[in-house]
Amino acid sequence: MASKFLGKSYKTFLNNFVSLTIFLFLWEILSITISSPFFPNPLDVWEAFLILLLKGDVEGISLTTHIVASVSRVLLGFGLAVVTGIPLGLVMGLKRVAYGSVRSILEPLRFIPPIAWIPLAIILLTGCARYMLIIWLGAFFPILLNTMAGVQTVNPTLIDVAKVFGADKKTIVVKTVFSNALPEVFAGMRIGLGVGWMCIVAAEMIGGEMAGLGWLILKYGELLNVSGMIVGMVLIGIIGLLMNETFLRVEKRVFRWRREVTL
Amino acid sequence: MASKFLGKSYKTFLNNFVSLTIFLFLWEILSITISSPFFPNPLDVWEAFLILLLKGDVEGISLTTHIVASVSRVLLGFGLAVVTGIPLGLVMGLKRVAYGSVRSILEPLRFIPPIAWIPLAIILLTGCARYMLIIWLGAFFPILLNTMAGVQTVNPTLIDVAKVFGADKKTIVVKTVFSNALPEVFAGMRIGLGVGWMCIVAAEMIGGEMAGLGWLILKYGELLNVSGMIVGMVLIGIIGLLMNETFLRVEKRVFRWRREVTL
Amino acid sequence: EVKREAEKLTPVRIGYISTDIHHLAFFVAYYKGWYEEEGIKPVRMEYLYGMPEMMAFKAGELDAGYVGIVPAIIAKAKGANLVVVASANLEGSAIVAKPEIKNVFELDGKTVGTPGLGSIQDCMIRMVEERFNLRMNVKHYKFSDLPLLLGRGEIDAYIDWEPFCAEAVIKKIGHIIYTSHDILPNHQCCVFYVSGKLLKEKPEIAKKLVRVHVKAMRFIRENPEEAKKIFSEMTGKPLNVVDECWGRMVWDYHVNVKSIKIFVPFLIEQGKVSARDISDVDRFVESLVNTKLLAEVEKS
Amino acid sequence: MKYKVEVEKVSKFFVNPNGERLQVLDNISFKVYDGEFLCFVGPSGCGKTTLLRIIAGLEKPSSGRVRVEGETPNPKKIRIGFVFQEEALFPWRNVWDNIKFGLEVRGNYNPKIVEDVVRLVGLENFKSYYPHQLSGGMRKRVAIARALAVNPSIILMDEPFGDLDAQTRWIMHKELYSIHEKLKKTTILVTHNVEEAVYLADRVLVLTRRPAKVKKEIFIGLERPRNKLSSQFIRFREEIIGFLREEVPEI
Amino acid sequence: MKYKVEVEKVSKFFVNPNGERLQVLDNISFKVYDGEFLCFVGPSGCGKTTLLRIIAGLEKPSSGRVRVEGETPNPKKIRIGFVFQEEALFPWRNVWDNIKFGLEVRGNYNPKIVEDVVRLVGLENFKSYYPHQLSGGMRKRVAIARALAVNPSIILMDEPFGDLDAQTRWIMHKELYSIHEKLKKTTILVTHNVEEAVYLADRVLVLTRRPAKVKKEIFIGLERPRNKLSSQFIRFREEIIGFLREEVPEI
Ligand SMILES: Nc1ncnc2c1ncn2[C@@H]1O[C@H](COP(=O)(O)OP(=O)(O)OP(=O)(O)O)[C@@H](O)[C@H]1O
Ligand SMILES: Nc1ncnc2c1ncn2[C@@H]1O[C@H](COP(=O)(O)OP(=O)(O)OP(=O)(O)O)[C@@H](O)[C@H]1O
Ligand SMILES: [Mg+2]
Ligand SMILES: [Mg+2]
Repeated sequence: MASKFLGKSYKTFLNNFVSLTIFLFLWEILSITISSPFFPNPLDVWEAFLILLLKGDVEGISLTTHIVASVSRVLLGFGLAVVTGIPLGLVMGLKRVAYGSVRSILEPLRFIPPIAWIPLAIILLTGCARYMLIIWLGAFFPILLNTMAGVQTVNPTLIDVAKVFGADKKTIVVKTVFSNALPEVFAGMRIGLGVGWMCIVAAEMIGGEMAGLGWLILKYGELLNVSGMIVGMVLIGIIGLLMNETFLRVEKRVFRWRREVTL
Repeated sequence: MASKFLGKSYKTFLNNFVSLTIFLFLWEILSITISSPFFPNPLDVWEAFLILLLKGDVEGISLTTHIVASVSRVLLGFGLAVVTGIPLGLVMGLKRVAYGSVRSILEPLRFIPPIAWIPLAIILLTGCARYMLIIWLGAFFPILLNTMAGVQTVNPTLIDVAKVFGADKKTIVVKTVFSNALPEVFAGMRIGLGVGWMCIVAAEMIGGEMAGLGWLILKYGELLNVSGMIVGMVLIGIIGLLMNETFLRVEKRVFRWRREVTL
Repeated sequence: EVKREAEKLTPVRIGYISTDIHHLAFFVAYYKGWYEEEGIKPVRMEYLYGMPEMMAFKAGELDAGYVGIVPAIIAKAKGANLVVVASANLEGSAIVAKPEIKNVFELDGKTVGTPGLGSIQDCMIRMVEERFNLRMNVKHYKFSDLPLLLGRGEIDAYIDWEPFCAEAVIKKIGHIIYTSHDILPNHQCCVFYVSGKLLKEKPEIAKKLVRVHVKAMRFIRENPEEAKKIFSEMTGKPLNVVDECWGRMVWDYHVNVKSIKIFVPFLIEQGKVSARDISDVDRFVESLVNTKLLAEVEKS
Repeated sequence: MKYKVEVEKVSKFFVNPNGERLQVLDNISFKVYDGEFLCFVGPSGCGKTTLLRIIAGLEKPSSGRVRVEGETPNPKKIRIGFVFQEEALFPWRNVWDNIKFGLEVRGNYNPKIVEDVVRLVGLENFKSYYPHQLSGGMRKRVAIARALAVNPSIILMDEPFGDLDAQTRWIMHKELYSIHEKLKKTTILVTHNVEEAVYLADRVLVLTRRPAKVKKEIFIGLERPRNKLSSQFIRFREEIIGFLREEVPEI
Repeated sequence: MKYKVEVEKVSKFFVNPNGERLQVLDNISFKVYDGEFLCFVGPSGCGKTTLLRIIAGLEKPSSGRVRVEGETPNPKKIRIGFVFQEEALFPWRNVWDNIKFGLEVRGNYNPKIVEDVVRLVGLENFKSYYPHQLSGGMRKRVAIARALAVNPSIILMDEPFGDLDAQTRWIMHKELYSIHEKLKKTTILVTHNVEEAVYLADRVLVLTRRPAKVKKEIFIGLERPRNKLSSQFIRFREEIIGFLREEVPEI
């Protein structure tokens, strides 16, 4: 078993390596055909990365500082979104009336771009709460909507099972509805994390603090330093990937019971 | 039946009216307590809206032009995301190897903020394709991930049914896997539409063209005209709401077969 | 007949920043229809700040435009083929502080906001620090958010371009304690540029553009009240805000090359442009600035 | 209390997909004694499941009233053991965790009890299997075990033995019978197997076709354990089959 | 071709949740004649469903080989009618659309055919109902109708009549019997009801407990239609029950 597993993960690794190589190759080709000083090739980016890693950014702020700043902001906002989105999603998925009644407030909020919130965030909040608001706005709705959708997929007979055992509403929700919706909730959390991370640049546009990967991108943007921007983008991407992998690991453990769907 | 239905929608309307009133009331209270020259009360916003509606924006561009510009950009980008996200989600949901092999490219992309793409969009694309790229980036991944998650919820026995009837892979995918995943696909599309709409400000930051609700918000931001910004936000929200309602209508028709989950 | 007239016009894509009063010459010329008089159909290309405009320029989407000298330097250093043909304004930035702070020396140890690393304002606040040996806590924000932040008491002062300093004064959030005139008199701020391609292939069009620019600049000097109204009408900035900042701009179309030669080394020193791209400052500035057309226009 | 369950003039309507009303139960009345073993038999689709669900409090009657222990049915107050006709295992719980579910909900989980019922249904070697790894009959046995684990005061079973082979079914009959003998729990069983009904029940209610009424009430006054080959047994069986035959829809 | 199905030395292993191998089929061999009606009986969990799935090509044997019409089982080439043991209706399709599914896939949908099988299973009044609005027996009948609608050349049924009352079951038996008489389709039926097996089958295979082998092969050489009360019939029944009793797991 173990060796088979290793073999599989080795193959996945190889496949990823191959597709990455192809990707970098295409990029190189593109940069040659375009040949714009604003479109760097992979090597320029690598150089910019090394400089950033060894010397810090133009203002001397180290990469770690930037990463820690952004990650902590996103995790706080995302955490808030999880804590608010899942329970609300359960409630609104089960009580469609509740959802129906606040739809005219909730739904419009969902579409308002994070950048548009910046002035209000500045006026109404301070410090970390501002970042959290903006990241929360991104992460909350995917979690909410997926939880609501997941609630609807429960087999009603399973709810009946819980009911005849005298389960109260809380138990029913936790042990049947929620357990059943968990795969979709996880999908929602992964989407939400992505969108939350996506809002980091918008959030860090608020400015004021000098660290953060989003801020790094904006800063390099002002200097028209596209290599530096791409370093920021890749870093954001890689950190996102790592968070995603963590999620997938957890999912793999939690959803062991699933039959894999194959054709 | 009909009267009962009317009664229900009337009640929903009333509930929404009440919650909106409460919302506006709280806003008024807040604006009184804060009393910042930058924090408008609902009346200021209403006034700003009327001016915008009757005279157009500061550059005389009419509201319709802004709305048409943004909506068409978002719909194009969103359409592209639907067309790419659903088939890819089906393929990757069914062939986990395929997903595994490109994960290291695909997943990082998902986390890179739309604003960070602006320089590359400007360098690599032109015209409407730029807006589409940025909105696509927002809408694609929720659709992709939800489709993938939806694929996994199919009851494998139903696939077996199709198989013993001699269905080929295409038929199996269309008639069982996809039909089954449809509710989640719809949820993904609704999330994707939201995120896509959210990217409109980032997209319109590209500048160059003078119409678009996102651009309107940015411009009012420069004028420190928070009332005007809120008008833009509310408009974006309301258009989002309308698109969402359309979706919900369609879902209601398509998913008539669902047993509603209640406690 | 009018239609046929319009068809004959040559379209020229002109970039500018949406509510930057420094680009007033464009607004005036456009408003007055002076481009059309020269047989040019101006295509408005509006941007939020310098970076996207320079990117779009590099992508070949602009023939000419207005931009801050610093973004122009950075873009040129990166190989963008732009040529500065005239000045759009001199000076035009200021330090706004909350009421308690009376002068620039009190900024020591205080939090001061700037509209970003790539802005001329960031350069200038560093010059102030150096000159008076102050230690400020400099922070970057989005240019239009600075007045909000001062109002919230989150920063003690900020340096910004107009009319974003005037906003704070009008809203009585802060007052001007130091202007860019005090920092470096008559320094170059925004410029009018054309693409090298246009200059080479259609010099007559470039010349017409310069002529319109000069005409607009003269108009601004001679009819300030009307120019203010035009700006206010076209951008939506209230007239009292425009009034407030008016005196802090110098409407001179002559490029202040000397000040550019001060900025370039400073930018290199700060790591904002790479010394690799600018080996010789004088040669660089020579290739950046070309006032030949301006001289011709002035003569005629 | 003499009666455990009282069903009084209960009717039930559903709304069909065309928006019309479909009557399923027609003014049905009967009583179940405390400790009685009652069987329902009736044609497919007549309303047996619906009736059971109403007694368990999962569904409200459209008219009439139901009393369990003198009160409106409420599973929070009475311990019910319900075996559903359809698949009703939690796919994310393995055999053991499925069986312990009821105990978990009632807050008195005890591995000893689970161990016992697992043995009862013969799944000692399958404790860690997930439902999709079990055969149809095994899944049904898990559902039975889960219902019995909570030590119910009333047992409601909807075709619990349909997927079982004759021998396993036979063993389950004996187990159910001995549980009933020992603890005298009120039990209502829906079955299509008349032999099963006659073997287990104190009384068999034959229902008419939809909308269901009670067509006939048959007291099985045979000594226990009953002999399936005795002539009395066969007579009861044939009698009930006869009634059922009258009710069969004309296919 | 004499044999429709050939099963040669087939074994099947599953991996259980602890990572161990569970053997389900043990080197099993048998042949099914073209046009034969074959029944499997065997204890719960012995491997009947697995065997049927292997014949239908839904599962691969771990060793040995299976031939259907001389080739590796492939539902794309042979028209199979499969009635699954578990619920297998599409919840998003109503009765009519569920039944037409097979025809749709095969590209020869014809409302006439659907109308016929709907009548066959007695659901004329329920065409527009969704599965969750049907009773357990009705759902099973929809599944049977769906399998028969495609005019299969081989019919595989896994406990199709378990949820039906005796009368409906009886009618379905007669229908299945007459379909078989008329069209001589090869049919393999898994059942726990020995009487059903003796009534319908040309031959009954009694399987051992897991891992399944063929314990006994009984040719039912009775004239059709068969009389369930004839002494020969009862003798066959008792014989098979006797074999089964030997195989029951010790619960
Ligand atoms: N995917 C699987 N993983 C592990 N074990 C499995 C799997 N599928 C089936 N089994 C095991 O195979 C054995 C036989 O299952 P099968 O469904 O073939 O039995 P059956 O004869 O149809 O029983 P029943 O009459 O109860 O339906 C069972 O013990 C079951 O636990
Ligand atoms: N939610 C519903 N909506 C509409 N009709 C329903 C609904 N639930 C049940 N029915 C109908 O009620 C009738 C009785 O169903 P019920 O499940 O009680 O039958 P049953 O006696 O248990 O049958 P079986 O023996 O086949 O399980 C059926 O005709 C069914 O179509
Ligand atoms: Mg039933
Ligand atoms: Mg089976």
